[in-house]
Amino acid sequence: MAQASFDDVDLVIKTMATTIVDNAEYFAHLDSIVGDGDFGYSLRNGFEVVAADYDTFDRSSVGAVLKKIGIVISGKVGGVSGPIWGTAFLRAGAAAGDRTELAPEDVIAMLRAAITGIMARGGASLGEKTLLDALVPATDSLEAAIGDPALKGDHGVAAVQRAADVAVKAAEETKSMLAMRGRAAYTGERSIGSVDAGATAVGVILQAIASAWREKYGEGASA
Amino acid sequence: MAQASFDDVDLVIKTMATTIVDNAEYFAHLDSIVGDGDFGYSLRNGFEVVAADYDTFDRSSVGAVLKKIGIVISGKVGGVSGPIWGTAFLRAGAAAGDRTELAPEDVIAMLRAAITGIMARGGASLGEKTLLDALVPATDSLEAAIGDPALKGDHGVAAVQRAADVAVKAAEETKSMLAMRGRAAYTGERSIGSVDAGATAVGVILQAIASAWREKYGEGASA
Amino acid sequence: MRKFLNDPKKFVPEFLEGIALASGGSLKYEPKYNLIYRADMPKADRVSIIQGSGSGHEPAHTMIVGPGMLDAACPGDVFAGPPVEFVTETSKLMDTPRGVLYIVNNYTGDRTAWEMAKELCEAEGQKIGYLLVNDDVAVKDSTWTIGRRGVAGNFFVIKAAGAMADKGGSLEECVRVGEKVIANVRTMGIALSSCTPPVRGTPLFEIADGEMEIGIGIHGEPGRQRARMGTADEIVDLLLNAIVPDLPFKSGDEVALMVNGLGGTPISELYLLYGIAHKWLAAKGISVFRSYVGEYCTSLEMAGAHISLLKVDAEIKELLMAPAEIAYRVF
Amino acid sequence: MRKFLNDPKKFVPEFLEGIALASGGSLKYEPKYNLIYRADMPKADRVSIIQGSGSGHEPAHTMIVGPGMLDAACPGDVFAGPPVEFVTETSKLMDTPRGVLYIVNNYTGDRTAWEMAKELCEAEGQKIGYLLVNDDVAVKDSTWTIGRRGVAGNFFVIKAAGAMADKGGSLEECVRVGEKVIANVRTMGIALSSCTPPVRGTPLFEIADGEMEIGIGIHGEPGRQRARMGTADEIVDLLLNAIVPDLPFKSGDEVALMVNGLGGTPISELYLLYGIAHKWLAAKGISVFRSYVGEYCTSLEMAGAHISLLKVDAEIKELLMAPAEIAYRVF
Ligand SMILES: Nc1ncnc2c1ncn2[C@@H]1O[C@H](COP(=O)(O)OP(=O)(O)O)[C@@H](O)[C@H]1O
Ligand SMILES: Nc1ncnc2c1ncn2[C@@H]1O[C@H](COP(=O)(O)OP(=O)(O)O)[C@@H](O)[C@H]1O
Ligand SMILES: [Mg+2]
Ligand SMILES: [Mg+2]
Ligand SMILES: [Mg+2]
Ligand SMILES: [Mg+2]
Repeated sequence: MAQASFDDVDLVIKTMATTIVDNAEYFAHLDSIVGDGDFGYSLRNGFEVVAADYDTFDRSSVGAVLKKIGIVISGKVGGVSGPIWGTAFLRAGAAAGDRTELAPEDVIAMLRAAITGIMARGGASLGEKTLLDALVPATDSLEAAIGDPALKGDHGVAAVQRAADVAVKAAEETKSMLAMRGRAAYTGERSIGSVDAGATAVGVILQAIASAWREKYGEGASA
Repeated sequence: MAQASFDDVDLVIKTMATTIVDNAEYFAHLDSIVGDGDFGYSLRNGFEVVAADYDTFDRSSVGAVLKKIGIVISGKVGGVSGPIWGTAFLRAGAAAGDRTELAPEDVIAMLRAAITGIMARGGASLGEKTLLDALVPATDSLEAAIGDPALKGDHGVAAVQRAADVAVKAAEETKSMLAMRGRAAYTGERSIGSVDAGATAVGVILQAIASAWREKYGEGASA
Repeated sequence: MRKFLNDPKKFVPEFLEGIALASGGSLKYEPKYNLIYRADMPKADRVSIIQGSGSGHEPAHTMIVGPGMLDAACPGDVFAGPPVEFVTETSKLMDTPRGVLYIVNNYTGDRTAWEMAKELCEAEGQKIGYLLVNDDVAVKDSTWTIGRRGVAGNFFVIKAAGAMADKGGSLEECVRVGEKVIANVRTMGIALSSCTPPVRGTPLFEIADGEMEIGIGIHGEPGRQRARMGTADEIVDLLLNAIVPDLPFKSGDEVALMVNGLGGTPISELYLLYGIAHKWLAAKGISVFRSYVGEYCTSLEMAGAHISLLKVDAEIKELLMAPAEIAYRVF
Repeated sequence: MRKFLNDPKKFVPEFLEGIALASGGSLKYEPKYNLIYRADMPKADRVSIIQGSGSGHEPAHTMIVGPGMLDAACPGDVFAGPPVEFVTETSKLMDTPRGVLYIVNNYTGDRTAWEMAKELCEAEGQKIGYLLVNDDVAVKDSTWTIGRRGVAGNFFVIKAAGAMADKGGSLEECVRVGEKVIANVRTMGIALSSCTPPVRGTPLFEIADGEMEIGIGIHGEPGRQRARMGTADEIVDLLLNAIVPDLPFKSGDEVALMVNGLGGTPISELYLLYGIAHKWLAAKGISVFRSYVGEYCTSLEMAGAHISLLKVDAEIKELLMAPAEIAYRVF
């Protein structure tokens, strides 16, 4: 896989932000089944600012822009999601540092830093029915793809798609889990049978990123 | 028409009391259309005591028993209906005095006294969509029947039935009236189109009395 | 029915018993006549103030018994004024040489009961004062001679008369300040849902989602007009445009502003309405002396609100600010 | 949606503005960070007390800012704790050399925001105290490590800490009495209907008429069990049988007894529950020192109630009885 340029960073973040804004109601609905129904709306409070103001952010480095996003999210998003997503961006930004291009290994290091931050902030482990249950397997898949000779030479289009598919499948599998974190945990056994809102959101966002990536770099793409 | 004995007074009052108890929900429902839905329940609070305790009441005279009922109603029935119905019984009782039998003329005098009392207490006139709009025409009909040679010799069975029919028809006609009294009046024009609860109750009660009267004195009755 | 109830017919006695138990002994409950009364009243040197109306309007009026407010309350069933006998018993229980003040809301049922009781008690030598509250501007220019309803403004009448009684005012002085408040208070309400009397078990009427009932009564009696649901701004504008020209309230006036919840509307929404009303009045040069936001006179669990305006002068201000202590307190 | 609203997204700022306007200048509203704060605070010689949690629980916590209670509150959106930035700004605004006390309800979202803020503010040299309220016995013996929720008992914690701050207590003393209250307060709730967050526009879940949700949260999160609707007697029995053995409360104990409405239940029903609970406790030898009946911590317009019991000693009694004055008052 090739280096990702700053254009690619812009693309990923903008895709993520608009996907979150467009799916706010859907995500909130998922959170209402055994949670309190605010998840999508809370995230939107932050990402609509990211979407609107992105072009004004300091983009001197990947670290700078991700930290700025982390601050916006912490400042605008309430509930669990503000500290969780805010921390994820701050940690990923710290891992990226002053790079202006990212090697595939850098992306993996950033995702791992984000995951560690989420775990530290919220105290959750894998299997507790949170967004980690989609984010971690997707990251694992992406990492495995880096060394996969079959996926070379396509700018990571297949690798990203595979990670997104893993996330969607993993999110679906949260259905059978007992919620141990967040408000859904209060419902105990009744949380079994519905997917986790955060994990599902990760799947939806990664699919949107995979599509955008394919449009830019896939066969028949203009670029 | 013949004299009414104390047995007949007992019959009329007991019929009235059980009819009110049995129709409480229906009467309350009628009151809910443009009123506040308590009418039948309020009346029941008093008449269920009348029904239960009637045999313990002082029945040394018609006046005594009606006054007692007036006191029970005033003591137990709230809303407009307590003072209105309570006053009606007190005034009818005063008109009956220490009689123990009632001539048809006595019954008319008692009804007129009740009507005057209701008007004094509630300030309503005819045509203002209250129970007066059934009670007054029924009383008029009964009075007219007293002099009617065609209705002689059947213990008033036909006369009472005719009065009850007049009450039902008059109650039906309250539909087109604008409510000027009670809570229904607050709805203004919207009160037009539904019958008055109090007037309808008068019709239902008089029909029950007419049936009881026929059962006792009509052709084929055991007595 | 989404209600905490045992036997629906015992709804009123059971909550009255709760009021007395919650009072720590300062209030007593008399089950025979459904009375809630101050354990330390009557007093020979103080006017007693009593009220009795339908239940279902809580905290009015059974939960506003206490120092500085009512001395006793005799509720009827839900939405039915009390039987005359309850009233005469209350009057006798609170009898004092200084006199007993009846504060009556203007409904036929309430009036007939209280006027009968007044006759009966005066005949027995009681000194009685009588105030008729009729603040609801929704009932306007009507041919129905009973006149306007008493609604949320009742709270101010009781507060002022209670403070005057506490100051040692005579029955005549209590009546005078009560009449002054009545002359200067105006109210109008709007409902967003119906309500369910416990004995009945079903809603009194239906308001579809997206509709509102303008000029609602507090007994579930429908208002004067059904309309498409408006924004909070539109609703405040509609209510104040009915209330303000009625007195009229004018630029330079000082007012007490009440936003009263009808039972099912959360206090957050009442404060939202309050803010809009406050700014609306300020724009007209009318300034708020004191605010009242919460539930004062409800209609069971109805969603909706009243706005009340009371024009204040120095005397009314002092009476409103005087201390009072009632069951329906916060601390 | 049967709500008084303009733009649903402006629901929180609009009601906050109403609170400030209704306060007559004693409270201020800072729109940038959604703050409500006392105009006369902070003071150099008094601990400041602040809270911030999701909106939709009014009067908690934005309407209980005032002398003797909170000095500032920073709400998030409906059912979402405030963003960290709101918290740090509130903390800085109320900074005093005596220290700032954070009273936090035990939810992941609230905790993470307040713990992040504590780190940040301590790093800038602020003296911070921290109390975690977790009174809801419905969340019991759980494997989910976040532990019990903070619900209606929060009111008592604020009242006690606020009174201690008013007495001139140090930050440590405020923390000590707050922890004592937390150790002695237990709550459980029941819902009879769902609720509708304004931005969402539809009910969060459905409870059929004739059903009840036992152990409800205050964010519309379902409880632990759905059951057939019970009588008021059965419901009180069920709640007290969960609450009383948990501490446990024992014969001879004195308690503060709160019946808290969830927003859509009329106060008459709350008093009805109160009476039953009072007698239930009396039969077990537990006596009520002081009653609290009304809305303290709601869930928008949800029909339902919490029962809270606080075991009191001489110190807690004195703190509960101390004067306080908040937006959500009656007079
Ligand atoms: N402790 C936690 N650590 C990581 N993720 C969590 C945690 N708790 C909840 N989540 C995730 O956050 C989502 C809910 O977010 P949100 O609705 O904003 O939180 P809440 O309403 O509980 O404050 C869940 O679907 C889950 O994926
Ligand atoms: N002023 C009045 N005079 C006579 N009858 C009246 C008057 N007002 C109402 N009514 C009658 O009483 C009935 C309603 O009684 P009720 O429901 O007990 O009164 P409310 O709920 O208005 O106090 C009406 O249907 C009408 O027939
Ligand atoms: Mg949530
Ligand atoms: Mg009626
Ligand atoms: Mg009535
Ligand atoms: Mg939330």
